[in-house]
Amino acid sequence: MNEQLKAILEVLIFMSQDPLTMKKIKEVLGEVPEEEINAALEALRQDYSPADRGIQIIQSGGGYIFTTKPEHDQWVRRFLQVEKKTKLSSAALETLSIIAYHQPITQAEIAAIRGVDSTYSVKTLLQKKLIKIVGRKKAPGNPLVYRTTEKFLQYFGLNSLDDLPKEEEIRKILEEEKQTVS
Amino acid sequence: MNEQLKAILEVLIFMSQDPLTMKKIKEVLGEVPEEEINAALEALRQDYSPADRGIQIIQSGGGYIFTTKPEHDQWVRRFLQVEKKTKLSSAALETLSIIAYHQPITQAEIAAIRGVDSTYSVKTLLQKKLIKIVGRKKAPGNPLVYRTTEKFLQYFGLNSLDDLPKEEEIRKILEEEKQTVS
Amino acid sequence: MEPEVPVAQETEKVPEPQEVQEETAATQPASPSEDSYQVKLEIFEGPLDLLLYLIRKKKIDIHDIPIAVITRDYLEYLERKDQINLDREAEFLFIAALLIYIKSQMLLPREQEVSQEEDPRRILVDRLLEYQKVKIACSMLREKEEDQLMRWKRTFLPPVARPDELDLLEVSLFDLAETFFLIMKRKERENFRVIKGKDVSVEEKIKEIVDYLEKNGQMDFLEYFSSQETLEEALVSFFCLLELIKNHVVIALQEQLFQTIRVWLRKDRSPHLTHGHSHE
Repeated sequence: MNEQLKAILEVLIFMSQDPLTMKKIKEVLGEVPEEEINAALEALRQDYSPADRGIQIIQSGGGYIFTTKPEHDQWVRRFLQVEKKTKLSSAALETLSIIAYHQPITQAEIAAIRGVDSTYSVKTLLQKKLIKIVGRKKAPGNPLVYRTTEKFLQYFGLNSLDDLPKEEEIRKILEEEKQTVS
Repeated sequence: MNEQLKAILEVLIFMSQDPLTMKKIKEVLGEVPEEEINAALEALRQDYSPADRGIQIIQSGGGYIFTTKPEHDQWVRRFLQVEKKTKLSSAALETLSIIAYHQPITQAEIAAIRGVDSTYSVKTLLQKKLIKIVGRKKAPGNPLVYRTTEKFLQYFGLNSLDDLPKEEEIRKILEEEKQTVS
Repeated sequence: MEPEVPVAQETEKVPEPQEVQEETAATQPASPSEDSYQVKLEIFEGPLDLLLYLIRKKKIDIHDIPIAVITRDYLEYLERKDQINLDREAEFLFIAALLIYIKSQMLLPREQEVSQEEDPRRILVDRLLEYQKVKIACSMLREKEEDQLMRWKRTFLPPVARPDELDLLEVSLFDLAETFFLIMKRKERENFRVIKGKDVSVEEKIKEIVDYLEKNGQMDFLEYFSSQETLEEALVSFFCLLELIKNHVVIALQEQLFQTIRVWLRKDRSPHLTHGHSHE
């Protein structure tokens, strides 16, 4: 293990306000083989895994970032004197998950799946920067097209869109529910 | 050693923007003997002392704070440079949006809309190649005239400038609130 | 459907059902208490959500919806709603119409057994199945959200190296002035013609610098200085920096003479000083 590399990576993650991506690591470090970087990152993450540690390094939004652990939430809030962070409304969450799974998608397509007009939720999500407009669809009326953002991934602690719950997982839950019904 | 206490102290120092004082620690933790806190702090500092660690806890200004180590200073600088390059400030974004919707446009016209001098933002945008100089205006002083670039379109996923969201579309999204609130 | 039946102050809770369900679902026995819809319409995210709720309550397989029963429940629910806003809840009415249509289709005598494809419920079932997936994805995302909301990240730039070491490097006004005059000399040589720009006020410039620092955390002052359009503006920006340092709004550090001057906002700055400054 390259100890020096590990220390530098710790510094970079520590300094970074957004998840530190491999791209940025390479930009800063220059010529270091990716396997070496990955090995050092893994060793570093191990350092923070013991139960007596309060912070840890998570992979989120395509990069590495320090966060506190969920079980210490109340201490942080007591320290910062803030309320519990607010969750998304279920209308917004529904809209967001539809966009996540069907992107790129238009408002009309979202509304068709939800069965209700979703303009307000779209607005909320745009303002929270969880989704963005990425262009227009080549269709009558040229409607605007939406996608989820990098911040969306970070918000849910996903590393990439591939980390979204898979279709099979969802189907499995449906099956289970069906069994309890019958 | 109280492991839970050590983890919480790590969290508090991590979240603290200024050195974390004993007074503040006691405020948050309530009734915990000072010796116990000191023991936990000492153990925590030990965790960060090995040479393969990039960050450390130091005592400064009457409290505890995480800092990078002096020997990694050059990496920090390099990182900050990279960070600076990748982020578009909100001043730059403001300027870019004005250019996008009002092009071709001069610096004086941009400044008139924003209400502040925008030289610095224009410079940044030029460097990022999101805008370009396309000539001079036939007006007193022959000021330079700016337009957005191809790269601008690519960055925002637009086929052409006609695809920029129209005022009515944005207004529709923004106005939705009034209806649903009623 | 009676639109707009104003019931005084009763919008929050749906009143207890006045009439007893005369017939419980033929397929599944449901206890009467379960059949009282003590839910307000607002909690459903739309007609599909409501429909899914009704189907689950009856513990029916989505693929085999007893349309007559569900249609009745659905309409009953809408009727209990005190106020129907036609604009907003057109979707609820649309599904109601669809349910009635499907019901009528199913009542029509058929020459042959209805094949799967021709089942008039098909279109609704497909939508419900798709919607059900969304609901499950939502609940999974909700768990992730809850976990993440309890994790805290730092939103401020952490200190670099030892703060006390940095303090020693703090730039004196003399250092600043010296640097400045050297640059001015250089700039003078570059500027063959000095274009008279618009008048820049100190207040504006201070605001611009502070805004920049608030957004970007720190500033490379020499870079900023040389990006100024006119010499006059550059002068004003330098004067502003001096003012900000004097008033303890910012801190400026320079490692060596002629090297870049880095500027940060002071954490302990007094807020009123950041918005212009006042000459008595």
